Amino acid sequence: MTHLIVAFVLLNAIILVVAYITLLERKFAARMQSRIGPYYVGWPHGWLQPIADALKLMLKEDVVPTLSDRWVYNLAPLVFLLPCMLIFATIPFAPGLGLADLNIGVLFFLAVSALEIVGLFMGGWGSNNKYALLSAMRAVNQIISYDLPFIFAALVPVVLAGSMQMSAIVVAQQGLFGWFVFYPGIGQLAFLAYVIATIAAENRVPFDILEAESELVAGFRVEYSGMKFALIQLGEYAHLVGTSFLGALLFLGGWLGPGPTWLGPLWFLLKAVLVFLLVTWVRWSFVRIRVDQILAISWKLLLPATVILLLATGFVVAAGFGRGA
Amino acid sequence: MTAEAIGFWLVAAVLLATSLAVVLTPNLFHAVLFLAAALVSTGVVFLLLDAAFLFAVQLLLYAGGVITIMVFAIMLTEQLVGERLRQTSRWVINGAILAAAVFVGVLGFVVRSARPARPPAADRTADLARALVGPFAAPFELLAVLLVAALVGAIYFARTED
Amino acid sequence: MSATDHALHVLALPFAAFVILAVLPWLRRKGRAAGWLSIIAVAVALYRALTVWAGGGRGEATWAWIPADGGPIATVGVLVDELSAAMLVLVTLVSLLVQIYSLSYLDRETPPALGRYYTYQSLFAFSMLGLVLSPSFLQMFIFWELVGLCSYLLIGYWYDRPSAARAAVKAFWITKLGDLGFVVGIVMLWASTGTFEFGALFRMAAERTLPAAGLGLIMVLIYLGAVGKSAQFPLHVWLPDAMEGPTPVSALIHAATMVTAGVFMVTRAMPLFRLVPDVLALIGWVGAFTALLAATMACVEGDIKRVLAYSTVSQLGYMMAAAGAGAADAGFFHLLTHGVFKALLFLAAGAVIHAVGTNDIFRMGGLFRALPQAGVVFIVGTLALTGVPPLAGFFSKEAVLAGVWEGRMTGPFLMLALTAFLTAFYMFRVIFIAFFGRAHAESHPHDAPPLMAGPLWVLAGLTVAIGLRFVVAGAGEHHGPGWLAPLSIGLALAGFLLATAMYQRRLLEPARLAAVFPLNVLDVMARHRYGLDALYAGLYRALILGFSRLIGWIDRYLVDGLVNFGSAWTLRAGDLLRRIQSGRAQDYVYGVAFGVLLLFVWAQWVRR
Amino acid sequence: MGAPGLHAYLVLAALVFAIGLFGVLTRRNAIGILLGIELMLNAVNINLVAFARFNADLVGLVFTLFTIPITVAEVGVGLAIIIAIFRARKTIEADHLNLLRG
Repeated sequence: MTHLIVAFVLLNAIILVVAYITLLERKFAARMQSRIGPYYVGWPHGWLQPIADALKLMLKEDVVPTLSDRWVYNLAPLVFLLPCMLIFATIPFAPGLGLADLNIGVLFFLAVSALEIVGLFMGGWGSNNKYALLSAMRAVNQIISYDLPFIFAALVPVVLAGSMQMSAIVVAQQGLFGWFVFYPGIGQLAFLAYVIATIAAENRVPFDILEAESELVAGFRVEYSGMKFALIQLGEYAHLVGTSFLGALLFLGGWLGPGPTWLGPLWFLLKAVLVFLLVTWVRWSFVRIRVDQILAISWKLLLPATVILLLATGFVVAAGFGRGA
Repeated sequence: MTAEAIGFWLVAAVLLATSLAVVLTPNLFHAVLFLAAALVSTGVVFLLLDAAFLFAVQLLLYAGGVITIMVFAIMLTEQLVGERLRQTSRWVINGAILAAAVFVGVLGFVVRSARPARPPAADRTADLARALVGPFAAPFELLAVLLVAALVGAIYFARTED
Repeated sequence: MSATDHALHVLALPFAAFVILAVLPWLRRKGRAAGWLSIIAVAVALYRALTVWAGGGRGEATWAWIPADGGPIATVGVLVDELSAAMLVLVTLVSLLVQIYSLSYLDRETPPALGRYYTYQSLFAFSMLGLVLSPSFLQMFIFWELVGLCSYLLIGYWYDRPSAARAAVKAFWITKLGDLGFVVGIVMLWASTGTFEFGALFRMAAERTLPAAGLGLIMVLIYLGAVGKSAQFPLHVWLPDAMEGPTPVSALIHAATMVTAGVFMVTRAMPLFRLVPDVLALIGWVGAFTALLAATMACVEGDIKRVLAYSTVSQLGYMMAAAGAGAADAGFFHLLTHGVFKALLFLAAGAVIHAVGTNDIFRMGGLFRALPQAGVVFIVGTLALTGVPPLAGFFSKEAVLAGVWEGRMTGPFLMLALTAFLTAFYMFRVIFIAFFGRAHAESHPHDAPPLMAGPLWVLAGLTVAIGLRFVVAGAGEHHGPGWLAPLSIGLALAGFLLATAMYQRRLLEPARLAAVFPLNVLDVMARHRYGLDALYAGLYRALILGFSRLIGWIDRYLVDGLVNFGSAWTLRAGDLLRRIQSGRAQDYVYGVAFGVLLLFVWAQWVRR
Repeated sequence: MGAPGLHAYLVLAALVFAIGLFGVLTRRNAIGILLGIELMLNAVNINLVAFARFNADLVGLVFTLFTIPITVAEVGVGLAIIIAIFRARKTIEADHLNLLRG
């Protein structure tokens, strides 16, 4: 029973975090473009904007296209959202504070997040819209291409820590400059690869071809409106947040930080927001690149590089420089 | 009824339902989606059997890989056909009889076999890893060769004529 | 080095030449180069053979061949004694001269054909040497067949001529008839004694431990091999036809060496033949009869090579008669001298044929003037053959006649005496018709080139030299009654005079003489070769072909019918079963599923 | 009813296997057949894992770990073949793919 309560609390916390992280992004982007961003809803500085957005979406009309594959169309947001939420199941926010600290935690995260593509494709297909379908095709292309570098990059800290258990990985990063991002050479490169793969896997600019507004209107969710649209948005941002948490956990030492133990979750959140802002910074600074360039970057550059990196990590660990127990 | 029993019967029901849907639904795309559901529920069965690692592998490879490839194939062929993905069945009665006969045959073995008690759960992931680089190292390497061969073969088959 | 080592060298040299020519086509196709390789090999072999002969070393060396529990079943090796040493010299000498002679005689052949010829020649030299060196019946039989094969190949050398191809096959099959007896004989001998080896057999013969039962039959069978190979009546018919081969081949194989293998074998196995006097008597009678029969046929023959072929048959009969009379050494002596002068005669005839372009003596005439060298050596050979002292043939013929007389074989002796008369007659008949008489205007033949003349003069010289040596040293131990030498010379002279009267002086018209009563019958019969060829042909057609047709019918309708029946049903069944192979993968899955079900049933119910 | 024993898993696997076999036997579409094959392979995997679990044994797990990638490779090649066939014959109806008919 405690599990269920924890899960319920966690779910709502995540939704809250996701809601406000959208606000953060909007403010951040606005500042980058010398604007103010949302300002009027709520006081001060538009603090109620995410709540208003959610309410608006919930009240909007739910449109189902006549020629859509109705079941698939309706189920798609759920199928999309489910894995995006499940990825938080294994993330420990502080020692002992998490749903399930599985011994294969990282692998679980990767496996579940791979399911996201099914829902995405269901949405693109079920809409029976050519923009949506094209977007879904591109999504499959891009996501399976960047899944592999993402996994390899994420495996570097795993190998260094000698465990797939997330808490063990955090424990392995204790000490001054113990974070894996500070691990000489390997850590920085792996973190760079992780961020790039994250940007691509989350379909953010410059890798946002699957919802390229100028080409595909709004990508696979072009036909969605109202609550279903909200679910998809929620899923997307939840996935991004989850990936940011994972990045913070793998490379930035998770809950480790100065101060008392109860500050751990705050540190963790701060680091995750840092990773998120890194991604957002890139998003608002670059322009979109072409499909073939995206695929070429993945298969010709990122994948070989991460494989070599992983191999090098293996050698380093075999040589006795690992941090594992 | 323990929680595990509930989980098992639930998952079994889902698995069987989705499996049946895979072979019965006339829409090929739906069939693939049902297959994805069946595969995920198989993964949950693995979880029930304390094989979390295999659950992850199942999801990662099947749900990610297989479904993606399937979807691709449907897309490509459908695009070429230019018609909806209706698929029909033939000799349904014959197939049902034969499949049922095979099931009964297997069942005959199952009911006559011993019923071992369930040993206590243990984390076997590390053992699995050691087995892969220990006694099963050679098959593991061969698997890599097989995957490369399959990759090259698939590229060769599906390449465009020029 | 021991004598056996030398003998092995003699054996190995032609074999090496053969192997080189056989496996190096580019060398073989060069023709003359191949010829020189073969000639050099046989020349060195001759040198070695002379070493063996002059050295007087004797010995035997054997190696186990077919191993068995109780010692080897068969051995191979070389046996060097007086007999084989003399044969070694004869074979290598004649081979060498013939091969040199052939270079010129076959100068119109294409290089590949010439290379083939010399390949066969080398193989033949090897085989013949192996035959004479054999220490056992089995090895002898193997080489016996090898020389038979070479004879076949060389008779059929111009295989694009139908007559040559037919003659080759005929020679092969008729000698095979004898060989069949031979091989059965030696196997029976082995079955009763347990050995093929001459040494062991002779020891048993000397110790009288040889099982007597069936020995007569065995020796007759072995003798049959000699009958075939040495062209004895009634298997002599292949030898005249063998003249289809090139003349040097006739000189080497069908006069000097291979055909004497039978005589050699009988001589070699004489200790065994002595145990069965009846067989010896048979050999004597058959030999003498063969001599006479062949001589009569030679008298009416117009083809110069065939005359010489009949003459060879006749002389082989002489040798066999001597062997049959117990004077095997005399027969072997005649074999050696005959080998020299008959080779001489053939080569001289070859020179004539080469110059004139025909075998027919009636289309020659007055050739002595045009071809003095050939004429002289031909006359020397004729004198030796007819037994004119002091040439080689006189002494050996004398020895044969004496041996037969001493063997108390009056009938054969009379036949041989008559043969001596006929020999002189037909040989001088050839000389008068071909070398003297009226010359044909249209031909201007040229005498033999040096490569041909050289061997001729060497052989002529040898014929004279051997004779002179015996004049000085005295010949052999066979001294017949005092009247024998005058009788022999008288018979030869009578034949010479008759030939002179008929063909030189034209005192007697041959045709009219042939019409007189007993002669006309003989003439007709001789011209038809006593019907033997026709008999064989008839037998062949009636028996062999009939049998073959029967077998053919059985094969075509019974055996093939069965097979066709089976294949037709296989096809039909395949047609039926083909439907299973629908090409649809799912149908195969049905098959697999059914198989699995069957397996279940078997495992669940049947196996328990 | 207590915790499900080995037999429950085996029967479940057998059922899935039979369903997959049914799909393989009755589907006309080549991709449909492939889906059936996937189901059958999954049933086998369930068996392997169940045996490994109830025998406290490792081999079943290792084998499952092997079969899953092999299945993926098989699907990849199979689909490539289907695409190639489609290009050549303009159909993936298994009934029409009987070029190997005897």
